[in-house]
Amino acid sequence: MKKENMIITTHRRIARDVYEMELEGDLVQETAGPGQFLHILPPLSDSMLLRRPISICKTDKKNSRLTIVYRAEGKGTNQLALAPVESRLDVMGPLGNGFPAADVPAGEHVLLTGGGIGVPPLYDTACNLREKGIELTTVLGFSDKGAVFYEEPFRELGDVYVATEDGSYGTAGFVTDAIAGENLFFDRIFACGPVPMLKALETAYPKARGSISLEERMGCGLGVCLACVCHSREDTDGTDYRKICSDGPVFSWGEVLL
Amino acid sequence: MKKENMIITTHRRIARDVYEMELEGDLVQETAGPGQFLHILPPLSDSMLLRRPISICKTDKKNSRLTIVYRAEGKGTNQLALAPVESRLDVMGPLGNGFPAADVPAGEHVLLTGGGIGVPPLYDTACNLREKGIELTTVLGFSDKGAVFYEEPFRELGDVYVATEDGSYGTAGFVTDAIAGENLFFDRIFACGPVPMLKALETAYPKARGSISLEERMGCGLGVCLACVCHSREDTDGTDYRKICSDGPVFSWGEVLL
Amino acid sequence: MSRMSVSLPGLEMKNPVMPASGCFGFGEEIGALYDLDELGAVALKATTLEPRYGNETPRVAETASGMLNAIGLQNPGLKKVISEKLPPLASRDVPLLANIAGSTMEDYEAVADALSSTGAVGALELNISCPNVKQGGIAFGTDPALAAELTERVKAVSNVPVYVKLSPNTSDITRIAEVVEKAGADGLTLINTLTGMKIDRKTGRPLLANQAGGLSGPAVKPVAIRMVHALRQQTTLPIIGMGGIMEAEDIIEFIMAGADAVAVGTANFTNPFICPELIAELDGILENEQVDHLYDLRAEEAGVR
Amino acid sequence: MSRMSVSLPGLEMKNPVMPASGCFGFGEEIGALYDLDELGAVALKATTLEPRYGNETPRVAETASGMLNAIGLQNPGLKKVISEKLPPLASRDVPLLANIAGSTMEDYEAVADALSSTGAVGALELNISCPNVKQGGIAFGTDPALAAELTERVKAVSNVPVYVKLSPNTSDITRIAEVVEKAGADGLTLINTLTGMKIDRKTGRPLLANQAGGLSGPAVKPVAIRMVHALRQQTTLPIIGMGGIMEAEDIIEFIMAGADAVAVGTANFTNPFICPELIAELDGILENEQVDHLYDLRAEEAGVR
Ligand SMILES: Cc1cc2nc3c(=O)[nH]c(=O)nc-3n(C[C@H](O)[C@H](O)[C@H](O)COP(=O)(O)OP(=O)(O)OC[C@H]3O[C@@H](n4cnc5c(N)ncnc54)[C@H](O)[C@@H]3O)c2cc1C
Ligand SMILES: Cc1cc2nc3c(=O)[nH]c(=O)nc-3n(C[C@H](O)[C@H](O)[C@H](O)COP(=O)(O)OP(=O)(O)OC[C@H]3O[C@@H](n4cnc5c(N)ncnc54)[C@H](O)[C@@H]3O)c2cc1C
Ligand SMILES: Cc1cc2nc3c(=O)[nH]c(=O)nc-3n(C[C@H](O)[C@H](O)[C@H](O)COP(=O)(O)O)c2cc1C
Ligand SMILES: Cc1cc2nc3c(=O)[nH]c(=O)nc-3n(C[C@H](O)[C@H](O)[C@H](O)COP(=O)(O)O)c2cc1C
Ligand code: FES
Ligand code: FES
Repeated sequence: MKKENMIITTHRRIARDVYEMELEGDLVQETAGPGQFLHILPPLSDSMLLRRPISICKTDKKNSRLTIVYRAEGKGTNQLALAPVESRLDVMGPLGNGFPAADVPAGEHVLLTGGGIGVPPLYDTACNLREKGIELTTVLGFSDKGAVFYEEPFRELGDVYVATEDGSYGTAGFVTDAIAGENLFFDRIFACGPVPMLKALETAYPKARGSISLEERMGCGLGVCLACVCHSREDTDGTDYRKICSDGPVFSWGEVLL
Repeated sequence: MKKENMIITTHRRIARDVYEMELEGDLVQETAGPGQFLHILPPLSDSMLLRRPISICKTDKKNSRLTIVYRAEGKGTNQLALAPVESRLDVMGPLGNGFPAADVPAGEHVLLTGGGIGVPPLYDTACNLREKGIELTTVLGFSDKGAVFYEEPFRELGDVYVATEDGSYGTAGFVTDAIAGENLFFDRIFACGPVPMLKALETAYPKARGSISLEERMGCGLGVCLACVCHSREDTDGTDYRKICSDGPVFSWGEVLL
Repeated sequence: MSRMSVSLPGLEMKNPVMPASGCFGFGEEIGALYDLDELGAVALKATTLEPRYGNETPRVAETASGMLNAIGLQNPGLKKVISEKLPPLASRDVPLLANIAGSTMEDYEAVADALSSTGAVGALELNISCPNVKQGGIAFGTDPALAAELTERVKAVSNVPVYVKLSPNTSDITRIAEVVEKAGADGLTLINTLTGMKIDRKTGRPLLANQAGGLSGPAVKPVAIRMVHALRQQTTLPIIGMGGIMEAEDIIEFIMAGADAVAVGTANFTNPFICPELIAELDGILENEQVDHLYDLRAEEAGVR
Repeated sequence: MSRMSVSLPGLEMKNPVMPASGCFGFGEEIGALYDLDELGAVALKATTLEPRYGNETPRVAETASGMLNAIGLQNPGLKKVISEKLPPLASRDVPLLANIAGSTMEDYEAVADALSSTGAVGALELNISCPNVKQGGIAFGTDPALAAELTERVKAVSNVPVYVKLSPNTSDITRIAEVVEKAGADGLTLINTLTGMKIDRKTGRPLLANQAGGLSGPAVKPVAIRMVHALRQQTTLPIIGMGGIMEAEDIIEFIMAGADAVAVGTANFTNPFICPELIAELDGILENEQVDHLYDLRAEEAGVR
């Protein structure tokens, strides 16, 4: 883990309120697999104390660069959207434990399921799996056509299905509708997105092998403050928990209570 | 009074921690004589709520421009020092009542006395007086040589004497030492600087005609909040006061309690 | 009734926004910048029986997302307020909330009686929460028995509704609210400032001449929101919420927490045009989100009224 | 004695800076980032008799120059703290201030007795000011009689000095300080968090699962400074000051106000390396200004000790 002022090398809007930013810095060398995240201090502000957790979407160790994709939603990410190329960003990372892409045995077929702003970490995961020669299918869910991003990059790595809630693009409905409708086959599933999506997946495929990535409001991002805990599923007396920032954000299928 | 986002047209350091900034905007048309001030919101910050009062140092109505000179001292002025040329500054003004330069009868000789960061409003005053053909002498006081600024511009308008507290430049001592030492003659005196300087002047020349400009921490700058009051000298029951922002910042010699 | 209008005892407001007491004087200066009739109401600077100079300067200091003030209730006194300050305001189409303060209960009674009889003010705001005066003020606001007695006595002499302005400098604001409600208060306004201090690095001593001052601005908004929320669970009295409002979204937060109207203080110093700007911005949000009335923004159980 | 070292009951500190309770866990995670021996001391996360999960999430929210938290005293419980958390810290060269909490006085006694007997902790910090738990916590901190009794009982069982951590959610912190001093407290730490709330614009309801939370960060610094200053006028007990420290100049402000040492909380989240950075920055300032000892920065009359 490093804390450094990374340089913004590219920054552009790729969908409604969604931005892609490339950052350069030493911490890229410390990444340990897809699904880890950065903890970013909103720039151009001196009244925001909390960092924003943003997943690493793509890693390019050779050039010490990585890419993030984020939605300008609240105060902090809207500030982020204003940061000019070549300016510096106060970044901590890499943090957390990502998808166990390294553990996928050859010959398995992996289903990647991403919802909205949960899509980015799956892209790095997809790249990682393809490098190992693992087959994959991707299902992406968005609210509507204007929110869709990264369909093309994923398509270069395998089949892609898109679902939109309002039916303005791809399958009408949720990712689960697309998976069932297309009768998709998989040995393992990696998912990231809103809790209702993750819940629907764990309910639909209770015996699946795989992992989910969770979000929670964070303080430290390091496991110090206990802002980001969740209950483990086998918790008996109410005190067993996981810290999303440092035990996660990726957990085994069924490991935690959603 | 206007509140507008003025454009920074030039910005440079002119002495240790002292900066000169030229601003362009419509409010320049509303200036009504030298010694008024602007109320400037520190840029590049979202945690500072209070504006900073800064005197107008030079007015150029033809080009809708004015100049300010300020010392980067605390948080807000240090932020100001970072503002790049061509960026915009949230400015309210012109505010307050300046030096009664218009009331100086022809033939009088005016002594301008400025201490440290109290010098800037006297420059506009000097220009104004010279335009009317009034003779003037300027005495400027600074802590030391490195703090001296605007000696040359004043010299173009009349005699200039400089005093430094540590004697590293000009007369050693305070402006009062320079005035006494040089045996300066004047019909009227306009002064701006730290309260001890103003007090020393009013004590040394109790019968002088003239005006002083005062500083105080301000809230509104408009006469609303009563942050910036001072006692009037003829106050009998402790309730008579002046608001520095809207009754001042310039007051007649002896009008207020220092 | 428009989507912005709100109706409170003594205050029929076109919109929920009023400048807060002490941050607008008597409307003279800012009244020269825009038409005061655009405002929902105007809360006036505290009036005391006798003229007051207040504390020595410095009286304000900046803090992170906030400011400290120790004005000390400077005002021209009851007589001048009635003869000089109220008449220009009385002719306008905007209700007035007259803030009253004093060192003794008798002071409060005299000011309340006189101001409420002018016909110019819609309601009184009983300031029992000023942290910047030695006598009276905040003592009345932290001792439940005193707060109740004062409210009762002022209610007895007042010809208009009486709002009590509560202090956040207490371990239990619900207790004070409860007793002033029982004593007859027609509404609550909160919060006044939190007591704070800044040290002058150059001298090592408190920067404000009064040493301590009242903290206001966005820094205190969470404290204000929590108190408004807590009181909304306990009472149906109208609540005028304030503390750190800088944007229309802040107003919405107060309304959601349970306020019926809001007051804007410190923000007037950052931007003297803020009140009409907030009113327009808020109306734009309601328009955009197709909300019939401001109060419909509230979650169901939150809206007691 | 160096210009930075300070000596407090049970805490011989190389410098005046310690991370604040709850903002550093038990030092495991940040201890991996730098050498904890650089710190003046370490205040540990609150320990309760039984393990606690704390409140549901969301547990934190951002506010202007501040944050709200409602962790709810999550901790592994006394047994595990002694068996797992203390040993790695005990071997280090940095004094520990163990924060203790409970729902009943008996809880506090049991935790105080056990922790103070380990030989690992230099002093106890009696947390009577946590706003995020239903029982105990803050009730002990706002009722003078309870605060005094609890202090007395904990003092009776403790083998190390006892600091009492005070709540700012009170109309009169001097009263609580007075009674806990009489009850035998060896020092005071303040401030804990101010109760606050944020509303979730999307739902219209409180954003934190616990509804209210504790406000910390620079927003509350003026409140903290004023309380430290007020208590310094009243007592010679050592004071550990905290609330909003982000820069070395903030530490100086607390020392000038009368604190003998300081704690840094929220800033550890903004920058986990902050404590050693502040220590170096502060030492640089003393060097620059040729100050023999930190306390010499104080105005003469301010330094009681
Ligand atoms: C492990 C992890 C990875 C993430 N990866 C991405 C990503 O790749 N792209 C992306 O767009 N978003 C991602 N998010 C969500 C992102 O962190 C939030 O959208 C963002 O913090 C919102 O900040 P804001 O300034 O827009 O909102 P504000 O409302 O201003 O934020 C206020 C506070 O709430 C927190 N917060 C608000 N919403 C969320 C949320 N949904 N999750 C966590 N904290 C929140 C903020 O971090 C901040 O502390 C991720 C979240 C987590 C936990
Ligand atoms: C009418 C008037 C005209 C002025 N003209 C000039 C000028 O032309 N050039 C110049 O360099 N300075 C001038 N000053 C002083 C200038 O306002 C302060 O130096 C400046 O506000 C300090 O702000 P800061 O951000 O550096 O300090 P901070 O310590 O960050 O300021 C905190 C708060 O204190 C106020 N404050 C601090 N010092 C002063 C002070 N000396 N006077 C008034 N408020 C203060 C600030 O406005 C702010 O509200 C003038 C002051 C007044 C009242
Ligand atoms: C400079 C100043 C003067 C104030 N004077 C008064 C006053 O006279 N009476 C009063 O009840 N409140 C007074 N207040 C408190 C405000 O009315 C308001 O309760 C508080 O500032 C919180 O709102 P804000 O954060 O929007 O400023 C004053 C506040 C400030 C900043
Ligand atoms: C996330 C978080 C957890 C905290 N947990 C505790 C705690 O367990 N015990 C305690 O006494 N104080 C706790 N506090 C309060 C801090 O120790 C400190 O008193 C307060 O945050 C003010 O300091 P700051 O502004 O530097 O954060 C906690 C604060 C935060 C932000
Ligand atoms: S964010 Fe602090 S423990 Fe996870
Ligand atoms: S600064 Fe508000 S009255 Fe002068």
